[in-house]
Amino acid sequence: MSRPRLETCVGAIRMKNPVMVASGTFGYGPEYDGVVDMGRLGAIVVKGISLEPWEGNPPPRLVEVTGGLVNAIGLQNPGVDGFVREYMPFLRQKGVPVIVNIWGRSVEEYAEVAARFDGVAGVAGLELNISCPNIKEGGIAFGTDPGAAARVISAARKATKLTLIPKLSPNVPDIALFAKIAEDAGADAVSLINSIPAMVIDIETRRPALANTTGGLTGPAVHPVAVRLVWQAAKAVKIPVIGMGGISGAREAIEFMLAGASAVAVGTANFTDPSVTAAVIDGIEEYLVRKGVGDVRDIIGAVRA
Amino acid sequence: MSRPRLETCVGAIRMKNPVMVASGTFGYGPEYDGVVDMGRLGAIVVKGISLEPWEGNPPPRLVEVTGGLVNAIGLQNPGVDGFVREYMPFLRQKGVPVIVNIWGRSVEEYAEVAARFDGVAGVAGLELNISCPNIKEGGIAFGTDPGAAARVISAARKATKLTLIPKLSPNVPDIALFAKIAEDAGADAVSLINSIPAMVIDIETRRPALANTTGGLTGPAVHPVAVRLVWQAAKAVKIPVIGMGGISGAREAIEFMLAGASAVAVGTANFTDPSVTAAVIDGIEEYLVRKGVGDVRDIIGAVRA
Amino acid sequence: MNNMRLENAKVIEHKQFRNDYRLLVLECPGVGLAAKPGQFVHLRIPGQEPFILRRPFSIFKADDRTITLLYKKIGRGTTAMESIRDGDLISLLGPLGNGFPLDRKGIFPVVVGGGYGVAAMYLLAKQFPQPGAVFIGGRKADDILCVGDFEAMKWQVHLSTEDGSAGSKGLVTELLESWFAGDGAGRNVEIFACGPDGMLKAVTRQAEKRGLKAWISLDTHMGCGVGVCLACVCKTRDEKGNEQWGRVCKEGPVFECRRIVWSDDVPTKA
Amino acid sequence: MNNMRLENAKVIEHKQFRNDYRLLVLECPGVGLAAKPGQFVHLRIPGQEPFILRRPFSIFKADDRTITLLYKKIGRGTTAMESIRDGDLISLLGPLGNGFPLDRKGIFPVVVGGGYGVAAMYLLAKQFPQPGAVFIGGRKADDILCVGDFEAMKWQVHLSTEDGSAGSKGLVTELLESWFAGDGAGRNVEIFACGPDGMLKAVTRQAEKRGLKAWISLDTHMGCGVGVCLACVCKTRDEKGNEQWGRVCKEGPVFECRRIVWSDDVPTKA
Ligand SMILES: Cc1cc2nc3c(=O)[nH]c(=O)nc-3n(C[C@H](O)[C@H](O)[C@H](O)COP(=O)(O)OP(=O)(O)OC[C@H]3O[C@@H](n4cnc5c(N)ncnc54)[C@H](O)[C@@H]3O)c2cc1C
Ligand SMILES: Cc1cc2nc3c(=O)[nH]c(=O)nc-3n(C[C@H](O)[C@H](O)[C@H](O)COP(=O)(O)OP(=O)(O)OC[C@H]3O[C@@H](n4cnc5c(N)ncnc54)[C@H](O)[C@@H]3O)c2cc1C
Ligand SMILES: Cc1cc2nc3c(=O)[nH]c(=O)nc-3n(C[C@H](O)[C@H](O)[C@H](O)COP(=O)(O)O)c2cc1C
Ligand SMILES: Cc1cc2nc3c(=O)[nH]c(=O)nc-3n(C[C@H](O)[C@H](O)[C@H](O)COP(=O)(O)O)c2cc1C
Ligand code: FES
Ligand code: FES
Repeated sequence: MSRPRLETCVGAIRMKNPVMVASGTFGYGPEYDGVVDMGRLGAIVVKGISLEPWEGNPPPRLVEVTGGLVNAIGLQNPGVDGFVREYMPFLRQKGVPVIVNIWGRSVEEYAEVAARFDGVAGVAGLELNISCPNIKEGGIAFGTDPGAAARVISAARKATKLTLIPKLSPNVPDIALFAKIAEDAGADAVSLINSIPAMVIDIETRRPALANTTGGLTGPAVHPVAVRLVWQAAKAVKIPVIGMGGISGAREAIEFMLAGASAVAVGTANFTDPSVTAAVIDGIEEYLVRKGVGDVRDIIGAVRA
Repeated sequence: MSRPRLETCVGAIRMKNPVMVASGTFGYGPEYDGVVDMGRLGAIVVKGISLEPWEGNPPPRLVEVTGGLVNAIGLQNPGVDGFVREYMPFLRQKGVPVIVNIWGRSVEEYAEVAARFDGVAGVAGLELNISCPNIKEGGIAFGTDPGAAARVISAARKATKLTLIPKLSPNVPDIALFAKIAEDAGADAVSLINSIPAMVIDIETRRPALANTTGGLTGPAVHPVAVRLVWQAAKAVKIPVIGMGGISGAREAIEFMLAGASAVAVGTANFTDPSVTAAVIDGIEEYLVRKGVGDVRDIIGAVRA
Repeated sequence: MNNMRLENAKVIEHKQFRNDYRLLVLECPGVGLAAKPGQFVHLRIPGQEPFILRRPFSIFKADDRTITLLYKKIGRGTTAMESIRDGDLISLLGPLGNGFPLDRKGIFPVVVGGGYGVAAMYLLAKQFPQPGAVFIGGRKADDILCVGDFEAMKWQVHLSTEDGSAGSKGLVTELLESWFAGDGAGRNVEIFACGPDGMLKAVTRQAEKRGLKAWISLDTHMGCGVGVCLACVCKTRDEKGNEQWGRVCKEGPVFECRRIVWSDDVPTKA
Repeated sequence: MNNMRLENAKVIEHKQFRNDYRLLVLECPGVGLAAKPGQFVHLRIPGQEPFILRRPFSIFKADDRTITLLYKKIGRGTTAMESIRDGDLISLLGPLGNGFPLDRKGIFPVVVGGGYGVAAMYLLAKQFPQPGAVFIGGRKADDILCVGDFEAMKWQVHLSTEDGSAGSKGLVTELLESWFAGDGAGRNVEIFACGPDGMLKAVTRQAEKRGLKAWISLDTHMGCGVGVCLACVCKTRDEKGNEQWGRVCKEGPVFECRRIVWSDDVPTKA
C-alpha cells in the first residue's frame, strides 16, 4: 500500500497532518528549536496573546498531580505588538501554519485583538480562548455563559477574516450547546478542551499549592473527559473540531479523531517528552497502514457508537 | 497529647470519624465483610436504590484509564423492597450509620423512594443521587438544571425526616449555585463529586469501550477537580459538605477537609485496596497528632486561601 | 462472613513456564488453606501505579503455605508482572468466587481447558477419586499447558491445536465431539471447562445436545472482584427462565452452562 | 537555534555518594560536550509514570562522553530515582539555562555552595585559571559535599554547619562575612553562589553592602525546563528598575543578584 494521506483541513488552514501543539505548551516557537522538528507539525498554536502585555499570576504557577498537572500561569504574554515583533519573524520561516491563541477582558478587547492580527503575514488562524480558568476577567467567564459566548465569537468574527477557532470550556453541562453557538456565530472550527478547573492544597502548609488558589488540570488524567466532550461537540456541528486533552501518544490522538476531531493538539506531554509530536504523527500513520486506511480523514468520527 | 477527637456530624448523623465509603463502591455491606472492619467506618453509603428493581446497563460496564476508571454500571439495584429485605438486617447489626443512596426517574419517584425509607430502622440518612451520568432519565439531568434540582430536593425534603444529602454533579460551571439550591431546599448536607462524564474508545474495534458509550470517570485522576468543587461549594453554604473523588490515602482526604468538607468518602480506591479506609482513618489521626490539632473539626475549611 | 482474606504475599518463585506463560508462587497461608478448585485471587500488580485495578487469576495450585498462579502475558498488567522479583510482596485478595461444585459422586469427569484456562482445572482434577479425561486445546503447541500434571494423575489426555502443531488439528471441542462418539460413549459424563468464551459456548451446545451437565468458568474483566461494583456481570437465567445479571466474581466464575444466556456476539467456530 | 539536545543517556554508574546524596554518571556525548558551568539537564525519571514532569539537575561534572549529576533525595521524584540501575536508558534534555558568566578576568572568585548547590559549582571553579575560595555550608556534616574536589584544585576551603558537626558552627554566609573582614579584605572578589533561597538572599545583601558582583543560581520547581510554560518565573528587575518575570530555566538559573526582587517571604537568618 502507498503511504496514507495525512493532510487535513481546519477552516482555510491546510495542514500536512492533523497534529498540532496546544497553546501555552510550546511557547512562541523558538524555545524547542533544535529539539523538535517544527516542519513536521500540522500547525503551531502559540501561547495566549492579549492587546497589551500581561503579567500573569505570581508563582507557584504549576503543580504536579497524579496523571497530570495543575497550572495557573494566568496568560502572561508580551501583547500583540511584542509578539508580532519578537516572534513572527521566526515563525514565518518555519513554513508551518501558525495559529495565534488570543484573549481579552471584554468583548471589545477580543474583537480588537482579532482585528490586529488580520493583516499580519504568516498568521493562519486565531484560536479564541474563552475558556482559561486562570484569570479573573475574560477567559472562562465567556466560555460558560451562552450569551457571552455568542457575543464574543460574533464580535471576533466581524473583526477578522482569518480562520476563527473558539476554544471551548469543558466546564459546562452541555458542550453541544456551546459548539452550536460557535458555529452559528460564524466560527470556522472549535477546539477543546482547555484545562479543567482544579485545586491542590499543601496539607503541610495548609495553603493552596498555587498562588492563584485554583488552576487548570491537564495531562493524561483529563483524556477520557476530553474524548467525551469532543464526541458530543462533533455530533452537534458541521464545522471541524480540534481535539485535545491528555494526548501522550498516537492512541489518544486516534481516539479523538474517531470521536470526531479533524485535528488534534498535544499539550502537557511536550513537557514530559519534547519528541512526542513526532511519535504521535508516526503512530497515526502506522495505525492507518495497519488498518488499511488510505486517508486520515476517513477515521474522523468513525467511532461505531 | 491525648488522642485527637475524630467525631464529626453530618445533619443528624453522628460519625465516629469523618471517613465513609462512597456509593456504588461498597455494595450493600456484606461483600467486604471479613476483609474490612466495618465497625471502624464513619458511615456506610450503599449503592443507589430505586423504587423498583433496575437492570442497569449491559457490559462492558467498566474500563481502566490512567489514574482511574470509567464506569457505566447504570444503577443496577434490587429496588427499595429487595434492598430492605436482603441487606438491612446485615447492616443494622454493624452499628454504623447507614446512608442510602437513592434515585428516581421523576421528581415523584425520588420523593416516593425517600418516603419509603423514612420509617426503616437502621437507615440514618439519604443521599439523593442527582448526578449519575449513566442513565437516560433521572440522575444528572436533575443535577445540572437549577430548576429541576430545586424541585427534586424540595420534594424529597417533604417526603422524609431523615438526614438528606443531595449528591451534586461536577458537570456544572457554578457549583456554588447548586450547593445553595440544595441548602435553600432544606438539605442537611451536600456531597460531591459524582463521576465526571467521560468516554473511552477502543481504537482497534472503533467501538466505545463501554456498552453505554459514555461513562463516568473516578479515581485519583479526578481529585484536583473534586477539591476545587468542594472548596467552592463549602464557601457557598453553611450546611456540611461531604467530599469525595480520588481519595486513595489520608493526604487526599485531608485536602478535602481543609477545603471545607466535614466528612469524606472513599470510592474507587476500595477496589485497589480494600483496607484503604482504615489507612485513611489512621492517617488523619497521625496528621492531627503531628500538627498538634486536638479535634478533626478544627481542620474543616482551614485552608489559608 | 466471607472466607476471603487480604494478604501481603511474598513471592517465593517467579519464572517463565513457556513463552508468554509464567508461574508465580506466592507465600500466603491464609489464602492457600482456604482455596477451593475454581476459585481465584485478585492481585494488585506492583509498579503499575497510574493503573489501579487488580487482576484476577485462577488458583492453579495451593497448599497450606503457598499458592501458584499460571498466567499468560496478554496486556498491560500481565506485561508489568514480568518485573515481579523473588522476595517482593504482593497484595492478594482471595480466595474469591464460588469455584467448581465438589463431591460430584459417580460421574466421569471430563475437563476441557483452553490456553491459560487449564490453570483453573488442576486443583479440580486432583480432588476426583478416579481419573477422568482432559481435553487441552490451544492455538499452537506453546499454548498446550500442564499435560504432565494430568498424566501424573493418570488422566486420559487429549490434545488439539488450531495449527496442528501438537495433538490433533482443530478445536478442542471438535476433539471432544469425536471422543463422545468413540471412547466416551455411554459414560456418565460431567464436563468442567475453562477457556475463551467461544469454547465455552461450544461446550454449552454439546452439553445441551447430549443432556449432560457442564460447569464452565467464565473470564470477564473485573473491577472489585468481590461483588460490589457490578462490572463483571453476564446475563444468566434461573430455573424458571427469568433472566438477570450474574456477577462472575461472586455468583461465578463457575456456572452450570444452562444458566448462561450466550450473546450472539460470541463466535463459536465449532 | 538552541544547543540543547534530547538524548537517551545510558547509566554508566549510579551509586550512593553519602547518606541521601547519590551520584549518577550518564553517557551522553552531545550534552556532555555542550555543557557550560551552571547549566542543568532536565531528566525524565523512569518508572514514575502517573507523574509526568521531568526534574532539573545541575551538571556536576562533564566530559566529551559523560555527565555526572550529584543529587539529594528529597521528594517523590528523587526517591523514585533510587531504582535507576546501571545500563538503564534515561531521557535527558540539555544542556539548559544560561550558566555562569565565564572569562571574568582579574577577579578573585569566591564560591558559596549550600547542600546540593555545590554540584553546580565544580565545573565553574575548574575553569578559573587561579584558585579562589570556596565556602561550603550545610545543616550537618553529611551535607558538606565535594571538599576533596576543591582541595584538589588548590582552592581555600571554608566549611560551616548549622549544628557545628563540621567546620564552624553557623551559616555559611556568616563565615563569609568574617572572611571578608580578615583574609578576604582588599581582594577584587566576585561571588558565585548556589543553594537555598535564604542563603542566596543573604549573599545578595552582602554583595550589595560591599559593592561586589554576585552571580546566584536559583532553584525553582520547573515544568518544561526550556522556557515555554512560564512556570518557573521569579521577579526580576532590569537596569532601569523595571520589574518583570524572569524564567529561571531560560534567563536563569544564574542571575546577577541585583536582578532578583526578593520576596519578603524568603527568610534570611543571616
Ligand atoms: C476468574 C478468572 C480467572 C482467571 N485466571 C487466569 C489465569 O489463571 N491465568 C491467566 O493468565 N489469566 C487468567 N485470567 C485472565 C486474566 O485476568 C487476564 O488475562 C488479565 O486480567 C489481563 O490483564 P492485562 O492487564 O494484562 O490485560 P489488559 O490490558 O487489561 O487487557 C487485555 C485485553 O482485554 C481487553 N480489555 C481491557 N479492558 C476491557 C474491558 N473493560 N472490557 C473488555 N475488554 C477489555 C484489552 O483490549 C485487551 O485486549 C482469569 C480471569 C478471570 C476472570
Ligand atoms: C537549575 C536547577 C538545578 C538543580 N540542581 C540540582 C542538583 O544538582 N542536585 C540536586 O539534588 N537537586 C538539584 N535541583 C533541585 C532538584 O530539581 C529537586 O530537588 C527535585 O526536582 C526534587 O524532586 P522531587 O520529586 O524529589 O521532589 P518533589 O516531591 O517534587 O518536591 C520536593 C519539595 O518541593 C515541594 N514542591 C513540590 N511542588 C512544588 C511547587 N509547585 N511549588 C513549590 N514547592 C513545591 C514539595 O512539597 C517538597 O517539599 C536543581 C534545581 C534547579 C532548578
Ligand atoms: C502550562 C500551560 C499553559 C497553557 N496556556 C494556555 C493558553 O495560553 N491558552 C489556551 O487556550 N490554553 C492554554 N493551555 C491549555 C492547553 O492549550 C490545552 O488546552 C490543555 O493543556 C489540554 O491539553 P493537554 O492535556 O494535552 O495539556 C495551557 C496549558 C498548560 C499546561
Ligand atoms: C463502580 C462505581 C459505581 C458507582 N455507583 C454509584 C451509585 O450507585 N450512586 C452514586 O451516587 N454514585 C456512584 N458512584 C460514584 C461514587 O460514589 C463516587 O462519587 C465517585 O466514584 C468518586 O469517588 P472516587 O474517585 O473515590 O471513586 C459509583 C462509582 C463507581 C466507581
Ligand atoms: S468485579 Fe466487581 S462485582 Fe464482580
Ligand atoms: S520551566 Fe517552563 S518556562 Fe521555565
